[in-house]
Amino acid sequence: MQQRSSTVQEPPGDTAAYRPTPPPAWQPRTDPAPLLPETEPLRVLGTDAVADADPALLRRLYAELVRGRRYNAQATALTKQGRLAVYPSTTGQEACEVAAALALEERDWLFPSYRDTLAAVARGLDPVQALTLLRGDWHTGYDPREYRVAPLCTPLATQLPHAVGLAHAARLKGDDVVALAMVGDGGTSEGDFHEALNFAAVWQAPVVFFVQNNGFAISVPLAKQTAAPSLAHKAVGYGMPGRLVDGNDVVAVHQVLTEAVARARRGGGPTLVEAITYRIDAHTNADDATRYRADGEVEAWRAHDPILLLERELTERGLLDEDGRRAAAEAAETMAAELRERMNADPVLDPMALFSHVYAEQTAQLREQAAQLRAELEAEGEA
Amino acid sequence: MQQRSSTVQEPPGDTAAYRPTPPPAWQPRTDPAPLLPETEPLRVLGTDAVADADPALLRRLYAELVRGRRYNAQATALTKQGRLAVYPSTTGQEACEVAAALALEERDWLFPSYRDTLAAVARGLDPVQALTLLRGDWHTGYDPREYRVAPLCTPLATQLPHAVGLAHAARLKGDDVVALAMVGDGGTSEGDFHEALNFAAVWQAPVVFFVQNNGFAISVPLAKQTAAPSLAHKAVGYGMPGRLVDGNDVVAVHQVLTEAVARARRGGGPTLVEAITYRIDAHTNADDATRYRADGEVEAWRAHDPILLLERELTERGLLDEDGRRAAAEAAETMAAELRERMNADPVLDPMALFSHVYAEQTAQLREQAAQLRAELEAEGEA
Amino acid sequence: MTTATTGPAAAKAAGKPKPATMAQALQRAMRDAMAEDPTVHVMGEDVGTLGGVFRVTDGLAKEFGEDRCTDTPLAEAGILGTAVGMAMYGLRPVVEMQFDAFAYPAFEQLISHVARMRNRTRGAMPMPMVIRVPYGGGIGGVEHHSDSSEAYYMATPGLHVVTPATVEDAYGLLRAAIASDDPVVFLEPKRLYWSKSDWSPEAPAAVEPIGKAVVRRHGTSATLITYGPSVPVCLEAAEAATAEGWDLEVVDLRSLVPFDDETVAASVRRTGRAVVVHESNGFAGPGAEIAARVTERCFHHLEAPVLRVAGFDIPYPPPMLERHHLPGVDRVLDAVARLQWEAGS
Amino acid sequence: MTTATTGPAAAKAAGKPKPATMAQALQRAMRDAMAEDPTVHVMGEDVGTLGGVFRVTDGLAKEFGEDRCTDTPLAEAGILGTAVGMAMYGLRPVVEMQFDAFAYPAFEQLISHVARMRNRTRGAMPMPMVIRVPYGGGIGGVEHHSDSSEAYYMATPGLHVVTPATVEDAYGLLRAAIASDDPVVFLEPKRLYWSKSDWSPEAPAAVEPIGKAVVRRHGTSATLITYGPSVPVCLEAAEAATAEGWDLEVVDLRSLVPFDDETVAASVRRTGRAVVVHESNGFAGPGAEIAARVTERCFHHLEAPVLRVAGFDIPYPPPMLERHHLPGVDRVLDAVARLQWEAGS
Ligand SMILES: Cc1ncc(C[n+]2csc(CCOP(=O)(O)OP(=O)(O)O)c2C)c(N)n1
Ligand SMILES: Cc1ncc(C[n+]2csc(CCOP(=O)(O)OP(=O)(O)O)c2C)c(N)n1
Ligand SMILES: [Mg+2]
Ligand SMILES: [Mg+2]
Repeated sequence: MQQRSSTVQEPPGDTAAYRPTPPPAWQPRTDPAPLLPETEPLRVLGTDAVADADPALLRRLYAELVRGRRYNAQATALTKQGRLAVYPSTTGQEACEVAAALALEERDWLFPSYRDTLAAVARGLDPVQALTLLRGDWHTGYDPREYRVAPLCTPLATQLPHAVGLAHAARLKGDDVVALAMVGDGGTSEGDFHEALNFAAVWQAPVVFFVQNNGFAISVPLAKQTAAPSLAHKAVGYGMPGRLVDGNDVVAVHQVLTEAVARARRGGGPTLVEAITYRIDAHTNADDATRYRADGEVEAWRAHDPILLLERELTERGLLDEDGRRAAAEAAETMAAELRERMNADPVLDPMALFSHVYAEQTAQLREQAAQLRAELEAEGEA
Repeated sequence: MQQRSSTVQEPPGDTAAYRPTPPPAWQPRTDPAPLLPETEPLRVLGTDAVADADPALLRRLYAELVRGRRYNAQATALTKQGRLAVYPSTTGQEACEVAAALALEERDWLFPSYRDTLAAVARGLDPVQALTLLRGDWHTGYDPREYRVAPLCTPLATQLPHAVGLAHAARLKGDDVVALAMVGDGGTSEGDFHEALNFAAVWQAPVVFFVQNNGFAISVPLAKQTAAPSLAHKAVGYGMPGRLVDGNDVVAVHQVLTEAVARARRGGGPTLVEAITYRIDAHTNADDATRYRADGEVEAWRAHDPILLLERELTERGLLDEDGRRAAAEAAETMAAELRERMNADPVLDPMALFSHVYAEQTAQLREQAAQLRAELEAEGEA
Repeated sequence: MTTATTGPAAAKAAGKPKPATMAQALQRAMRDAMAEDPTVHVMGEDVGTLGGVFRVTDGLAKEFGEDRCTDTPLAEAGILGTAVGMAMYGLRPVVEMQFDAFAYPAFEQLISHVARMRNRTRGAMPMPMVIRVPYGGGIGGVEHHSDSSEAYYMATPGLHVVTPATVEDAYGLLRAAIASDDPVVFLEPKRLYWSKSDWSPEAPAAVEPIGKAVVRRHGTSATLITYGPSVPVCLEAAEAATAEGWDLEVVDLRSLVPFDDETVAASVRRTGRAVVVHESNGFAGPGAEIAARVTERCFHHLEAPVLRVAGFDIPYPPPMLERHHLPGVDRVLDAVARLQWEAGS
Repeated sequence: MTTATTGPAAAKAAGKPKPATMAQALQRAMRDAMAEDPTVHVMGEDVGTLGGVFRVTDGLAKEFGEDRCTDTPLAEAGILGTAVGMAMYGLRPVVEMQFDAFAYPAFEQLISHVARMRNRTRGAMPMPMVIRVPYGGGIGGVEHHSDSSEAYYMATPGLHVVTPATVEDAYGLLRAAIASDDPVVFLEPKRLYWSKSDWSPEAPAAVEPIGKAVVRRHGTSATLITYGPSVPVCLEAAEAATAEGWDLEVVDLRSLVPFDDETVAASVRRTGRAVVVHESNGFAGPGAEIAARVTERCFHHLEAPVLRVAGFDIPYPPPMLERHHLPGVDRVLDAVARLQWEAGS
């Protein structure tokens, strides 16, 4: 009896005719083909597709790129003057930063990584506020809800599930809000990247994951980070579309992100976008890139500079002349001068603020500690 | 001057002729096409391909399946008798468990999840040792190095990076060793799954990742776990091949795993294999599956039972007769009787062992605590 | 002239107290909070259809829909990380970690974001969130199912850490935790899930804000300072101690963060002796902080050093040995006996 | 008759001591260990070509090849998890976590596997592994770059936790950690990386096994118990205290696990007063355990409660405010002043 129960029951019907059926639960959940990214990074500049672009948008993008480049230069200069503790530059990556900001509506949310102050600035954030963290002041210099820009996120990829949760919450509430979350090529290796994309796809959350593949995670080149055909190919494993775009072609990046945002907004779910770009500067001002890469590589990428590409195209198409260039450069210079000026002041921080905002209400324990510090400061003042 | 440096240098040559070049660093790293899994789970039983299979292997697989089913029944019975604290059954999944064990050479390593005691047993581990953890005895009842079976792993997906590290270490040492790591459909959602697959692909480690998609993570069905076309599709995002197989077709599973092991062994790198199967029993004996799934679903899968499929095929091909069936059942019964018998004894655990193996050498602190317990035990003894 | 709506009669009408388990009280707390506040969302592994592996969320998905009580994918960092995003948008997520040890994958989100977001944003982005963690041993659980991980949470500024020991407190503390504008790690003593008490879900006691310890038993000889699963052990020890002539006071901390120095120090100053009792490992465990701060505050009232009775400094042992690891009545009494009775009063 | 090979002359031949930084000593320790033992493998983010963001692994990839000093993908759980597998196969991984806060994603692997594998397998699978974690503040680092996370490690049985305060110890302790058959969390005080000392890499002092504290300054009035980045602060405080007539003893713990009760208790019994000093948050921080166990052991020798000087119970503050958070000389002296001098000797 025992023996019998350990084997299986026979199905009804004729033995000889029996053939295994497909596993009942299995059916492909989605057709993978449309989820796969393009085989070559999408490019608009230099193709006929540029003609379809709105000239006003092209000029706006140009102005923002020029301003962004100038912002990067100014922020880097501020590190040398000791006005910033550290600056991770996006020189060479301005097309991605600017396109990310401009692809969003005002009600949408941007989730920047620690490198993406420029995207926040292009979205309208005051550069001084955007740089608060990097200047050594309090960690977030702005009210994230006011600008719908999440705090700059340093632990890599941890901002991605935040974007998913926020987008999901907005959708549950019936709000027409999309979240765009930025991450680097290195950040895609973190578990949080995986978990965020999976949650987003399962929940069909209105999120766009935007990977700036700038070739390096500090010193580690992409080849040591992944063996994938492209990072965009990861999308299919979550059941979302992957897109691959030339990250130095601002029009292409803007187009791909705008499409992904629109898709998310109409309930189509998340998209993973990989932009191929290059970090022209070192990882930060504190890094020495000569230790791990050759100048030749940098030079090759300079020839594919995002501003250069757009400038040429616009010039050729008669959308930009010397006056236009000058106007953009001057606007950028004004921004930079103002930034330099304003960053020259020493912010005044109240040490007693250490004990505020740890909790909604200060605990007795923190009150004790605050009293200790206050006494110390008073003693210092007397001394 | 400032202004000038904020824009980019012009490339040499004729302006009009300039067209953006592809981003210098980008080239597809691998052709994604061969990495994509089959569109239907691979099946051998019921196809002409069975004819290519070694009859001895088929008989061996049959015997192991029957034994495995009996093992599951016996272990479940032991929970009712209070001899096991808990048992996560693989009834219905025996084809996967058995094929995983048999696809490996003796020198290879198996990394089981908490559910995979059967795979360990099929690999040759004493069932009593395999069940040590589940019986409430010490966590690992065997020397992992002796059997090259890693400890049963409970925190989901955390065993996967272990398998990668071990395989990588073996390869560095020049040893011809492959690691096969098992994980459930739910486990694929964990960050560790992602990180392990990525490391494996970057290092080209000789690992096979074997996902048993049994439709559920406790009560959570696959549809709430992923939106991917299949779990095997995740492979392409790491640059490794994905394979999809009917997990109840033991010949197909064995074939796919054997191929993946061979590929890893010859330096071809990791493979992700998804087997579509079904958890016939509840999550564990402590679970009540009627709360989250209909009996009809279970019944449909019973008709696609792994033993049934093989039994029919072998019978039809004249490779199995009533004697063969009986022999397999009797062997299984002998194993079960012996297991029942041996599990009926109360293991004797030395409480003082609590303080051994925390560190290589007992610290003074642990010696103090051991002395305390010893005194208590002595007092108890006196009382 | 008003009709009396309070008092025994009304309580009876509102639902006569009958035996309820801690699990039921927890369920009820979530249910009531969800009914009152549409921003409360429950999420975690198996919390929906199944109602949680301990059935603590039983019925919530059915009553409030799957969007309010959601079975998530199996990824703890993802659960907590998306909960952070939901809180950013104004929701109050109540997250379930299935077991203590399975909360570890979420530690980066917990330490680097949940605990710090309010501080980082200078109050602009609070994290009103409850992280429910079934903890502790004594249930015969295999590896990873019996950890007492409270030391990690206590060492992380920005979190509140609370744990009930009674059915009433389970309800009250969980309501208070959900109402809190700060993240609360809510530790549920697994082995008390099925503990019962006469309790009326229809007329639960008023809910105090978290942060208050309670004297569960008044005594004069020495104070047992404890919480969660060790509270019943200490009460039992206190009863047994009367045979030895000791009249022990038992303080149930309920809240580890914030810590109720006032109640604890007042008790120890009265009794002059104290033992801290918990299941968690002793070394660098919760008792270290408790002993240190009690000593700082009550030094000159102490007749003996504050002693600690805790789990040994070992990984949680297998079920067959756990009774030797867990602090029981005898070990508590042994410690009391070592409080240098000859020295003082 | 033998030729003298030791003594000043030989030391000179072997390399005359000249100023070396702690970072250099750490590098040398790994280099020497790798040269002696082919199973030692260094791995982490940017440890190869770049030599680590603090240059502590500088040159190792060049000397030993990328297989022995490996730039991993950017995933801390993956780094530690694969290191577990490597250790299972008999290697001795030396893992670098780039910064304290970036070790958090690896906590599940650390707590559930690294710390428990030996125990789980009854000694069959030891985890000889070093996890190097640059820790602490004072370097003007932005968020997540200045955490003192030692409380988490201390609360995890199965781990050793050590931290050097001098160039010599950096070498010696790291050699001992790599030689240990148990997992060692090796905490490197970031702000001492560039601290210098006359030290000869060619003839380093003999390496003791980990677990021993050292008295850095002998004194009679009170004991400062400290470790890592706070050791120089305490030494400075002790010098300053002489002006007030206090002769302070300074104990550098070096090893937090195992804890050297003998050295610490002996000192406190001698002086009768103690202050624990560390950067980590005070509440449930390392000082809690230290104060509690010192009190347990030395109660009747104590003239005053053991006091703690620690970081405030707040998330690590921004660079512009960190000096107010970090325990400095004044705060140490204030605590010493509160040791109830009127009460006793
Ligand atoms: C979890 C975590 N680990 C490590 C670091 C340290 N770190 C800061 S930036 C960086 C490299 C990031 O590379 P990538 O994601 O490609 O972004 P990029 O810097 O190129 O913009 C590392 C390792 C971190 N910030 N967070
Ligand atoms: C990190 C972690 N989280 C949660 C759990 C609790 N748990 C045990 S089994 C299980 C479901 C696993 O599902 P799956 O991976 O599909 O494997 P199966 O049980 O179907 O074999 C869960 C959630 C765990 N063991 N580890
Ligand atoms: Mg990068
Ligand atoms: Mg499953």
